[in-house]
Amino acid sequence: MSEPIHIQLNGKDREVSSDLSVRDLIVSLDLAPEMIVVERNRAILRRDDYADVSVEDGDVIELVHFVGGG
Amino acid sequence: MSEPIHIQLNGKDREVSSDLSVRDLIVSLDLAPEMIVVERNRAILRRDDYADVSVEDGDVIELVHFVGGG
Amino acid sequence: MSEPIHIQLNGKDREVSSDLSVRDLIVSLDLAPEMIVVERNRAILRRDDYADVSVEDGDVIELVHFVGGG
Amino acid sequence: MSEPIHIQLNGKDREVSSDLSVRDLIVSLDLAPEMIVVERNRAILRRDDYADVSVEDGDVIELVHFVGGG
Amino acid sequence: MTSTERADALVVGERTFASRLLVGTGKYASNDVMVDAIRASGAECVTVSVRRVDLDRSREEAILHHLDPEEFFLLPNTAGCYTADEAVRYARLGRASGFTDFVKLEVIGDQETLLPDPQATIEAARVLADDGFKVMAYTNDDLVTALRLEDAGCAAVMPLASPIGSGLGIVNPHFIRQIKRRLAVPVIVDAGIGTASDACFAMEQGVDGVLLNSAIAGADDPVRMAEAMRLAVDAGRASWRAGRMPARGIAVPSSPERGMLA
Amino acid sequence: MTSTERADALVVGERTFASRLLVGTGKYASNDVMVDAIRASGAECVTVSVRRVDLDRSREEAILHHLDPEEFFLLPNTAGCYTADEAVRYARLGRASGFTDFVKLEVIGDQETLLPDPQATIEAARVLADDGFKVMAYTNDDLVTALRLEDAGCAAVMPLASPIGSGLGIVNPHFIRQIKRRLAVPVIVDAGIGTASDACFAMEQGVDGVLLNSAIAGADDPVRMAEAMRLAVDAGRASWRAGRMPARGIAVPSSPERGMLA
Amino acid sequence: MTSTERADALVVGERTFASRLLVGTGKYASNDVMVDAIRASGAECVTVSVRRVDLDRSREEAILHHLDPEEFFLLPNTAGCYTADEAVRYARLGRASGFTDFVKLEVIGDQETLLPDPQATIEAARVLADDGFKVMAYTNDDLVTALRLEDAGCAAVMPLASPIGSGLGIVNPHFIRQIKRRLAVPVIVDAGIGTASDACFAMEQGVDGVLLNSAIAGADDPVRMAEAMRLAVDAGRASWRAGRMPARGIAVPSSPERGMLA
Amino acid sequence: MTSTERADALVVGERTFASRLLVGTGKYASNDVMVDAIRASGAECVTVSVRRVDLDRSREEAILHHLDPEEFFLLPNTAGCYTADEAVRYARLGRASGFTDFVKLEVIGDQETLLPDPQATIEAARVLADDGFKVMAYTNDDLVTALRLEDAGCAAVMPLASPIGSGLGIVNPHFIRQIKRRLAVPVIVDAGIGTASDACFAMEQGVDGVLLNSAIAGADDPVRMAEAMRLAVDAGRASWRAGRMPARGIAVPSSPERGMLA
Repeated sequence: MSEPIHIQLNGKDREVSSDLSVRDLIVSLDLAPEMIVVERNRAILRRDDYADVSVEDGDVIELVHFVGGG
Repeated sequence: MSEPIHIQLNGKDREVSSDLSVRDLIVSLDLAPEMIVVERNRAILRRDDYADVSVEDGDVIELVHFVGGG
Repeated sequence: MSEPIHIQLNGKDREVSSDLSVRDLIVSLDLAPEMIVVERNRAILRRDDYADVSVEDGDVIELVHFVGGG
Repeated sequence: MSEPIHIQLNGKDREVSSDLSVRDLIVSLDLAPEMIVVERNRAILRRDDYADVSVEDGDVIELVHFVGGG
Repeated sequence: MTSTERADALVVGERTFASRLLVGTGKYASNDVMVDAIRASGAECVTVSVRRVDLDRSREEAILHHLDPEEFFLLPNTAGCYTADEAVRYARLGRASGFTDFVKLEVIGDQETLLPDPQATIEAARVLADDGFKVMAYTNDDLVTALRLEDAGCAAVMPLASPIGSGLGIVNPHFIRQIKRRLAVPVIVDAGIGTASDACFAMEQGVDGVLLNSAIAGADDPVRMAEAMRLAVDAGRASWRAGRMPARGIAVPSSPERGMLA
Repeated sequence: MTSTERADALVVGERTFASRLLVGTGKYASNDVMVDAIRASGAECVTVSVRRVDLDRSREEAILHHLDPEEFFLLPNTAGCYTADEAVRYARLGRASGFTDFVKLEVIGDQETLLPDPQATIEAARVLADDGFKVMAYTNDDLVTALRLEDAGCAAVMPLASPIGSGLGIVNPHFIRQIKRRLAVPVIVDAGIGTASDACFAMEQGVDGVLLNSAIAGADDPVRMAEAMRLAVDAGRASWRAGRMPARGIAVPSSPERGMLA
Repeated sequence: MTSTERADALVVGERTFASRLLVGTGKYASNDVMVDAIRASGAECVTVSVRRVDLDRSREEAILHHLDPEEFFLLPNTAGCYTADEAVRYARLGRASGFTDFVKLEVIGDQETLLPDPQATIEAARVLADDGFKVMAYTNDDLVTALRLEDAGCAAVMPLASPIGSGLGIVNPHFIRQIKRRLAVPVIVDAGIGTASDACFAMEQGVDGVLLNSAIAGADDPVRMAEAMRLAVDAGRASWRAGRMPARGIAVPSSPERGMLA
Repeated sequence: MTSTERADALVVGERTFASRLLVGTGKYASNDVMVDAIRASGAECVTVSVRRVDLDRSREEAILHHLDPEEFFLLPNTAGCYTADEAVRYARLGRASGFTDFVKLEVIGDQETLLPDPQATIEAARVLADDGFKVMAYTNDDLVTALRLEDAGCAAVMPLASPIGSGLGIVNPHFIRQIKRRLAVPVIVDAGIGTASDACFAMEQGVDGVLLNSAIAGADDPVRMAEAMRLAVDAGRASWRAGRMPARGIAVPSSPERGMLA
């Protein structure tokens, strides 16, 4: 089994397993990938790439979505 | 044939024949009795009475109706 | 000594001695006659008459003056 | 006598004699130097220098002053 | 009307009206435009004036040739009257037409401004109410006069927004609100409305209805303005019932302040 | 939309919108009320904010659980951003959602009043327009800033009526009219509308649309207020198109002066 | 007064007043503040109320202990009266004080709003004018009532700016201007002034004077506000006499457009 | 100035001014009227424009032939400039006159409305402040722009009441109050004042001064209007310092309710 890695996720440090794709990360959080936009190290990912991009140690990841606003 | 009589009709002197009912007067003016209210010598006539009330010499008659207004 | 009489003074029953002029009444209340207007039984008294008009039993007397107002 | 030179004065071409100081120019126009500010070739002159600076051929000179304004 | 609409309908003198907008019939460029505009306005109650038949050219004038009293509720007014007696006379002539015992009472006190005469209006209202009329009284925006008109037996009290035909809208909303708050009978803003937002704003003061004429007849496109007025009165009524947010001198964000990115 | 309505529809950045009323989705007591209110408003264009997923309680927040992007046009905003860079970042995140390349650009210049930063808004607008965005820019009521935003390539310019959430309505109609008169792109009044008559009045200034949020969400009955706003915007638009009567300091009778009895 | 000032002085009932500002004497925190404020206001005409001597604590109340009738013109009012008869009674008591045959007539028609009763005021005015009083009648802002008061023989007509003690200023300047334009007797705005700009604005409508009380007595610093009111009334009068520039929706430069550098 | 007046005097850039009223010198019918009006206004600070000498008819134009710089503080403006560079150039020419290092900075952004260019004004302000000028910056009524101007080093920030020469008065008092509340440097309302009550009202918002030109020069009688403005600014200042009574929708009697007769 792989070593855990450390990422910053939505502003908080978090330990995750090292073999996750971004898609895996989203699903593991019980979120729907088609409703989430991902910024990884200040670059926005295309949704089609979620499954192909792996989460790396030290990544700063922002998962954002639409909320109510005026 | 009867003598003409003089009435004041809607503010103007007018000569009419002496044997007219109010209804006759209205019809003679090419007006529809059901759309006209009649004031005779400052008293309002009931519409049902138009045929029975005769126009008398010296009558002051006002024929009024509804026009546009705010 | 005279009997006391009863008057209504500024809305309250009051017992006063029977030999008072209106002027006496005012002065007895520690008021300045030249600053007071007197209404006695709904008639306004002239100020020159205060000394000559005597207070009678049953009189309804209003002593009024100027107060602050807008 | 000196050759005339050509300057642009307050937006208009003008021929003046070649030996004028800025002060001379102002006075020749019947203006009071202490009420005039001079911009010569986009540089503002100090009033004390008006007598010392000579008007050169090709100079672009603006004589400005205060007028009414809000 | 749907049942919801009926539940919030305007009721004056026990009669229910299909719309809170009431309109006049004066000053239209043509009778066709008038009819189209009134239909577009959705108004049921339509004011008319009582006038001598013009014996030379009566056909065009007679409003009954153009407005079907089955389709519209014709409300005779006493416009043009300057004394209580005169207004009573006109009111009775209007009633004798046989359509209604409602009257829009109007007693003018000043020819230049067309402002109503408070005292004469109160007098006429008392006479007419005692005579069985349902009096809808045009008045200024004075609360005390409005209270006296209610006491006199009026079925509705109709304060002005601003002078007749001025189009200035509600100049004194304080006074209009006071009148609405203090009277039990319906309060209808009558005269001075100039545009749709004026009508909407009037309804937002809580009044029961709006009566207007010039704002439609004097618009460049009366039929479209009539539709605007219908919408505006409905908007203002719904807005008043909905209970507006408080106005405040400060800003309050409408998007969440938390959840910002680092 | 009927064909008449379509002919007068709001078009921004070549997209036609079903309503001239645009609404926000913030500050509702519940998602159910929000959805009911938005439906009652008739708005097609609905603003949303871009925020971090709250990893503890995300379900309730995600607006896509409540608003179907097939039914509504979701317009991401950059609310909460204080610099041009930050706003550009949020705009790109919003676009990456895959729904639209429109953005409601908002760069705040002062935390207390939530007034926009003119310079930073112009900068961000230029960057975003160059990047292919259809920028709808929230701005103050200054004509010069509005002209600069148009020059920067904005698809719509959205001046405030008054500060966000204040409910004061249009404080300076002169400035709003100037902006509308001078710009070629659509002008939408955004922020400060408090009640239906404010929205109606805004449309009567000739602007192309109204965007509001607190006025509905903060009403006692949001669904009814949403309906009021729908009617008020339609009323104001129709009124502006109809061409109002002139307002004047004098009275003009609406009933005929001739034909009075002797 | 200088001769210029005298030439533009307020004249009511043939008496010339040193100032166009008239002030009340009610609601002051202390008599000393009242006297200082009235002196600072520059007012000569000062209203007082007629009340029963309070036999327990009369000394402090009696205004004549504080205001010298040689220095000020004391104008008795009929405040607190609700019928014409009552007001006539109070007016006569006020006259019996021996200072003046002027009276500020006030007949209230509604306890909550303190709005005047138009009909009762007209009746009382007629009785008092016939009895030789110089009647200065407090009234609402209705032109027709104002005309009737003039007809009844009033020496001055005093329409309200807004309700007594409200401080809302002139809510309906149209009505105030109409009254001034149509009456021959002096028109003095009475009640509702809240601050100095209200008084200045009132005078700019062309009226002959301003009567106020709460705006001074209710200010944090009454003496300074009194001075402000004195200045504001003078400013408004001078402004009206000077003839203001037209207001216009367009900009006009105040600095020359020619003479710019290349 | 008395010592009291001095204690409340306007101070800009460490210089004390004898009056809170500042006036322009444009658009007068004659120089004599200008001088008389300025004297009547009591203003010490008087704005002037920098223009090319008109070599044909300079005598009449030169303001220094009419205004003694010992009597008045001449404040050069940059009116007519449309870019930051141009304004900097004019400011330096003005300073080179030798009277002052103060400048009224004005960078216009739109020829039709004469509204200022916020961005260019901020840029020019920074350059000039860094160069030692005491910059008094004309700006719109936007708080964020005002804050940036303060940051840029302005000695005073001068928001408009309404467009130059419009005479509309303060259209948005909310914005003016926000600016005054948030800035540390003096805030002077500049442009748009039309009449004395406008100036009085401006001062009541708490601002430090008022600058105007057309309202005096465009009045029928400029000298009298100048006096009105002097009084109005003093009135407004005193009123603001005195602390006005609260405005309220209800009536409050100013005469005692007790002590009525039976």
